[in-house]
Amino acid sequence: MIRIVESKIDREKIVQSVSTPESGAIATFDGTVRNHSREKPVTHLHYEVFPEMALKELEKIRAEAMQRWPLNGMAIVHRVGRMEIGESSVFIAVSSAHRKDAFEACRFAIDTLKTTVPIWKKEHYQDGEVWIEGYGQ
Amino acid sequence: MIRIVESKIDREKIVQSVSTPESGAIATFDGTVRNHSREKPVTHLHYEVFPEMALKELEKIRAEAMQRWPLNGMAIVHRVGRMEIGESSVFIAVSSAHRKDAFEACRFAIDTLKTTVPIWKKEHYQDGEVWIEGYGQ
Amino acid sequence: MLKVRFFASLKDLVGESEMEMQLEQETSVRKIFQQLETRFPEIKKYESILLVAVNMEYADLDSTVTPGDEVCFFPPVSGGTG
Amino acid sequence: MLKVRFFASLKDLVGESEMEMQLEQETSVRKIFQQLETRFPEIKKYESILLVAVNMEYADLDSTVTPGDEVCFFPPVSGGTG
Repeated sequence: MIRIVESKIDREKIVQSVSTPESGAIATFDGTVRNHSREKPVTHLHYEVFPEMALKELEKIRAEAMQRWPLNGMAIVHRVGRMEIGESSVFIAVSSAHRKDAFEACRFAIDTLKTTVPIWKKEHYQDGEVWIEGYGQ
Repeated sequence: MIRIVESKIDREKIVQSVSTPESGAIATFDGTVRNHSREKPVTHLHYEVFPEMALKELEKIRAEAMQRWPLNGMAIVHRVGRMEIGESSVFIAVSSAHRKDAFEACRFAIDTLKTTVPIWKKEHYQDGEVWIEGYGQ
Repeated sequence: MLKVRFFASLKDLVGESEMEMQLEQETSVRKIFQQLETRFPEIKKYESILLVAVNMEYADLDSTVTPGDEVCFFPPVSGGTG
Repeated sequence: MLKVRFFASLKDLVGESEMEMQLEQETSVRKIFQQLETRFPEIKKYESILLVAVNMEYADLDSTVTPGDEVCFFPPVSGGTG
């Protein structure tokens, strides 16, 4: 499952999509909206996406991970639009026979996503808003 | 949340228990029952526990992790009794401001659990059953 | 013709998300960027950090574009959290 | 008196999950184990791998036990999956 969604991320559904009888391990990463950033209180976030290319880049991440590690499944879902504090902006689930592979591939996926997938975050504060632009922030 | 349970593990509830407004990352590990082990088809598993000591050891893992990494929360839930293929035997959720800490602490928790928490797995096959005893298997 | 798209702060700077530019023959992304610079001088500050995609594949200022291509300019990405 | 508990395959081998043993004065876990060996000779094969807990804290064969303690013997743990 590779998706860009505009509504709340359903973690349980994504985990189930990678669960297989051959899997002994499922590692997940959930990126949630923090109430502060660089010492400044954040009220909410807004994510903009270049949708067609973002899906292509997410597919590339999955293809590379499936080739590098013996995985049974990988799902990546990124939400775009407005998000409140505590909500998930991105959720990644990886299943494999053994935990080492699931952990490594999950971390690879989020690290790579943050440098290659065309999605941009705008932080909103009480007194304004700022585009966050940078590598892996 | 540190628990030994006999019924199905509710992943979503455990994730929510570690979610805080200060967290930007939640890493989870889900240990699921595989349909094979050492090339042999497994029909189901049974876990035995030394409950009082298992809870103490789980608490120690959390205390050590909270001290070593800047975490916002860690939950560990282990299920005991009979489990079917695909079901979760253990679920760990870790929240932190930044993903590196959540990933590292989550992996530390499952690696440590497998060597210190007094719980034993018995694999059931079509033609018998075997206690699995060993380090980190 | 060439389709040019902008995202995030670059879209704000240019004031629109896409535009068409005249293009009769093969050229470089850099040449396109320089034409944009004459219309939007502030875009210059992005030169060393911006990301470029030609037909939805990452490219760079030295990449070639031909009529009919789609060129996208955007700042370093910042998806996810954590 | 001393309370002795067994888990997993050690419980199967001994045939019960707990028992009481006479203990009048301080001794070592090893001494307790040796007494068990005379009743359950097969337990010997666990000597090099077994885990020991005294009053729910990990200990070893050289640890001291005193009357009233609880000593647990069990094989290497195997919780979790993956």
